[in-house]
Amino acid sequence: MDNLATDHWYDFRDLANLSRVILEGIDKVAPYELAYIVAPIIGFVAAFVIFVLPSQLFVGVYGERRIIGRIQSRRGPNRVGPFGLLQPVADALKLLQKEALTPKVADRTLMWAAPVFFVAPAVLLFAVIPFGPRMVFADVPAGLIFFIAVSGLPVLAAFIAGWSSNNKYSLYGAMRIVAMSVSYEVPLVLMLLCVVVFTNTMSLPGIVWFQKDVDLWLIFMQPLAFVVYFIAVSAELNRTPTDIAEAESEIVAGYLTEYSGMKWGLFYGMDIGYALAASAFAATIFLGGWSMWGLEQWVPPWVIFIAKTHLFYMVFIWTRGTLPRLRIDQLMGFAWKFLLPLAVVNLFLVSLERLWWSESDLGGGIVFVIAAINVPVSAVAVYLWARFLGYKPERVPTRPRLAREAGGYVPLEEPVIGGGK
Amino acid sequence: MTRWWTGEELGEAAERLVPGSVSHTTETACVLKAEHALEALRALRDDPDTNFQHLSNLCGVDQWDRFEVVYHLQSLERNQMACAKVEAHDRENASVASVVDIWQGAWIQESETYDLFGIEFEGHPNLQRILLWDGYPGHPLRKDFLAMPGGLQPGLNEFAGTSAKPEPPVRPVT
Amino acid sequence: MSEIVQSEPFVMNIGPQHPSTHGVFRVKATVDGERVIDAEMVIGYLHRSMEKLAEERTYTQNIPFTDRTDYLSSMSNNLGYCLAVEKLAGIEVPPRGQAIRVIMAELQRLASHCMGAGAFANDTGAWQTPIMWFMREREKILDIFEMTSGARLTCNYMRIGGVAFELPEGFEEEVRALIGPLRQTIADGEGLLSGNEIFLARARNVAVIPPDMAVNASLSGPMLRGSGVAWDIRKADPYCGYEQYDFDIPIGYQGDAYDRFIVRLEEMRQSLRIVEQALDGLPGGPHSTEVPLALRPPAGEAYARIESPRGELGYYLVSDEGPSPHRFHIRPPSLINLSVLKEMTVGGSIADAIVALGSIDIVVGEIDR
Amino acid sequence: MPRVFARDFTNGWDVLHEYGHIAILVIIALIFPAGAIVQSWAFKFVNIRPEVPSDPVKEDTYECGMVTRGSALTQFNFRFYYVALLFLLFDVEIVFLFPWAVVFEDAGLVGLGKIAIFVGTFVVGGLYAWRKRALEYA
Repeated sequence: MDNLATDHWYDFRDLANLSRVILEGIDKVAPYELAYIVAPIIGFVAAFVIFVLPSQLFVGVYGERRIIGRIQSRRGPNRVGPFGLLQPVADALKLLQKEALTPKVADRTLMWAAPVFFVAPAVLLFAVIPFGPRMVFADVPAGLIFFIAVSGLPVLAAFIAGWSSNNKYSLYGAMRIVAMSVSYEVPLVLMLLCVVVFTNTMSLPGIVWFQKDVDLWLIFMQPLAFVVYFIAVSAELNRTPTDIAEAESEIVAGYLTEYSGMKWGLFYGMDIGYALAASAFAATIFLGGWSMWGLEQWVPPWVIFIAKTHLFYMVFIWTRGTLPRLRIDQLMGFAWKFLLPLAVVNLFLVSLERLWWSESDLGGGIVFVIAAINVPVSAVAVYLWARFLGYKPERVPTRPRLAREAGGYVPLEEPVIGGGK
Repeated sequence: MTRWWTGEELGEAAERLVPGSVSHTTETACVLKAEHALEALRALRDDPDTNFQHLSNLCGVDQWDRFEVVYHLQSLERNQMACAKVEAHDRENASVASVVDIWQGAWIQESETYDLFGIEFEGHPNLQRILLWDGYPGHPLRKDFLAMPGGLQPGLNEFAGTSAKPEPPVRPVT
Repeated sequence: MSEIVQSEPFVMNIGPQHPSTHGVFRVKATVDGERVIDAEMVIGYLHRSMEKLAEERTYTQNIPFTDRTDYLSSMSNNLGYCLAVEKLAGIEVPPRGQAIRVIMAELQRLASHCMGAGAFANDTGAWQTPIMWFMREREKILDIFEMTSGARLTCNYMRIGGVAFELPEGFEEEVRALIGPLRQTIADGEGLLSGNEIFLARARNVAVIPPDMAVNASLSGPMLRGSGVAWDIRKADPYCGYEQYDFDIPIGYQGDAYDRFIVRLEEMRQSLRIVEQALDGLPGGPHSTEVPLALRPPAGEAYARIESPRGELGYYLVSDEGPSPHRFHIRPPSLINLSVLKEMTVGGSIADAIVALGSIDIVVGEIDR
Repeated sequence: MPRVFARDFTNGWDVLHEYGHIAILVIIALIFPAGAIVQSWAFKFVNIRPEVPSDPVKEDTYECGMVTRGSALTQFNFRFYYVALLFLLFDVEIVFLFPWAVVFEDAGLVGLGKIAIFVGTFVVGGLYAWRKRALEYA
């Protein structure tokens, strides 16, 4: 930490200085307990007012709509405020004013409680994410486990929402979201286990320091883990290739069918919040967090971190704008049959590499060797496992046959195989 | 170019395949006898010369004294088209044989004809009203069902020789 | 195991107010878990009894009705009806009128397939992007319709004996300016979806209709061609001088939802070819023949059909020498294509049922009439 | 070797101290959405939010425009149970793996072998489930 930032409070490369100065000031005039209680409030304000809420509103809502509008060759929101920047604010105000209906047959208590339970974990998720070298809300040693555990909670809230609505589409959405997140939890956690084996720590700041010390991001050392993380997390977050829990063309709006007004607004807003949390987590684990090969000395590390988070979030937006949606049995099969075996194989691969690392005397340079091994090995493993499962790089004709004259059935010269896997 | 069969041509073919099945022929269509219609139509589908495998259109026509069920048959391989008809003379209990066994595509058109004309199709697997709701009074495309309350548009049409009993206008409100 | 242990069958309504039924139309699906075990369609929500109403109006007055059956391809509907009346009354259309009709019908096919392909992509979950691209092009076609006929959706442009008005100034430039971007959009949509692994997984081998069943069930249009049956009325029974134009019939491989999608895209390309040829050889002369307003065709019957974007659109007219048709019947391609819905959906999952429904490309106005 | 923790936990900082912060955050996190809902609810007293009198249609559940018949809270497909069981199987396994991952270096190759046997039993279980077609949802 020595060369990163000074301890002066005005050194905004590390906002922790400022909070320390404030807390020390309080500590001088008041009992320690007050400083203890004020500390998380400062952290909350710093994390949420500076980072999460603006990101969520202006990148998650406004940016997403603008970028998807660009993909779809339309303009997106451009009326409220300059460039439509105030659109999310207008949306929030509108949602606050709307009447929230509750069906008569629904379970009122649970239906109103579900959005609260849905939002609360999203706030908690940011507690363990390091925004900078010392800018972490709660530096718990098992931050990774904490993150996994807390990120499993919203599924429960979504299930409560779907079940309590007493609606058939909601029931389907609820069942789908539970089945899917339960399935994707397994490869996701196994892949994070690989990361833990590799870095030997479960603390998120520790993982960032690891990547800074070896000067290589984990995305290169653990490409398979990164890919699996991306797929699994987009499945858990209901992002588009896998948004079957609220697939609007199939089950209307899934578990959100009966929600309206601010209740719905909380679900909608926090969907973006979770995506942001997942992006922040990915930036921490795989993209080196706030570290950027020495650049963090000049640019505030938290700016680097936010940039990386938003970069990852752009990929979410991109996939949402372009990809069709999978079917639930395909998704479940993909999790259990494709990702899980790969995760198990990757776990042992990583373990062996880690043992080799601790035995060998190559020093820090060995990570580059490992990266050079892992990238092709991962690609080959994915390819081989796909072949084993019966996937063939297919030649499905993307153009129909052409007939000159009308006259009944034209038999196929050879049967067309492939597709529909 | 599609060869459009005249009524005589189709009548000859039907007579050749199922003797005695043709009631009479007109310029454009061949009217089949109701009791042989199913047999004749099946034969017309299966015979390689006629090969009418595609039932292009099925509809009913109210001719005041009788209902006609019109079948437009076509052959995709031979690119030819013909029109067959079956008549139902009993207005109250109009009934013809269903051709769903021959052409699967007939079922929805027969349901529609049943709904709008009230012609029963014997052997139809699931004959029920599809466009209107169960219990709708009357069958709208019958000529004695008046679309406009109070009768016809002035000066446009006179249904000469109408046998229709001027019933009170049927306008259920739901 | 699932044969032994079953959950309660569960009736799930897909429609009438559902995002992917493309109108007020209802599938009453009985589901067991995610699997559809029975599907029954319920139609009639948009029934206006046009066939009855048309029996009390003159032949010319009936043309606007045909706009409102298949509201996504009103030009084609006008054309089919006018052809039927012309066949009934023995009216010849001048060559220029025929060429204009061909241009309009093909532009309408492009507009309709833009909608159909885009909506199908939407049903597979390609969230709004392809449909937006296609809608952008469709808007340009509708602009052309507006400058020609004054209306965008229900154009009412065809008349018995020709078309209503002469083409406006700058029509040809507008249409030619449309062709290049539209080709590019078709290629874009194809690039986004046709080779996409997820799209293949969703659409391939879903809702398969074998060719013999397709013929037996009276299917037509892209549904029939998707099953590998080369049948296009423009080729088989040319009307409006389609025999002069050079184009191909795209046919699919195995009759699944994917085949129908790529057939639609290829049909758009072929339509562009026809439009180009028709513009190149646009003859001079009158655009319409004089037809008495109170037309009284001789007694008789006529069945005329055209290849509408959804399939074989037939009009069956019976005349009793009166000023209005004795019987006016529309052969609705959507309705008959929809009749195989049960065969397409039962046994698949709910998501497959939506894809099957989307691949039919229904228009409820035409189904219910 | 890379450093393990950003902060030295042996030096006066207690882990529970950090979790205390999280506990305070839990309260904030619950107040935050509850406040939004209460605020939205309270708007009706200042005539910002409309409050239309309820009628049976409005209070009915959405059934694509049809009248809802029957409850949605029925037995769901049995397949779901398999997934839940499989999840339990694998998640419990992973919970046991995490402590090993932290002490990985001390356990060494022998530890890895033991873990391989442990994971192997679950792999066999998973393969059995696969064979029994429990992985096919719907």
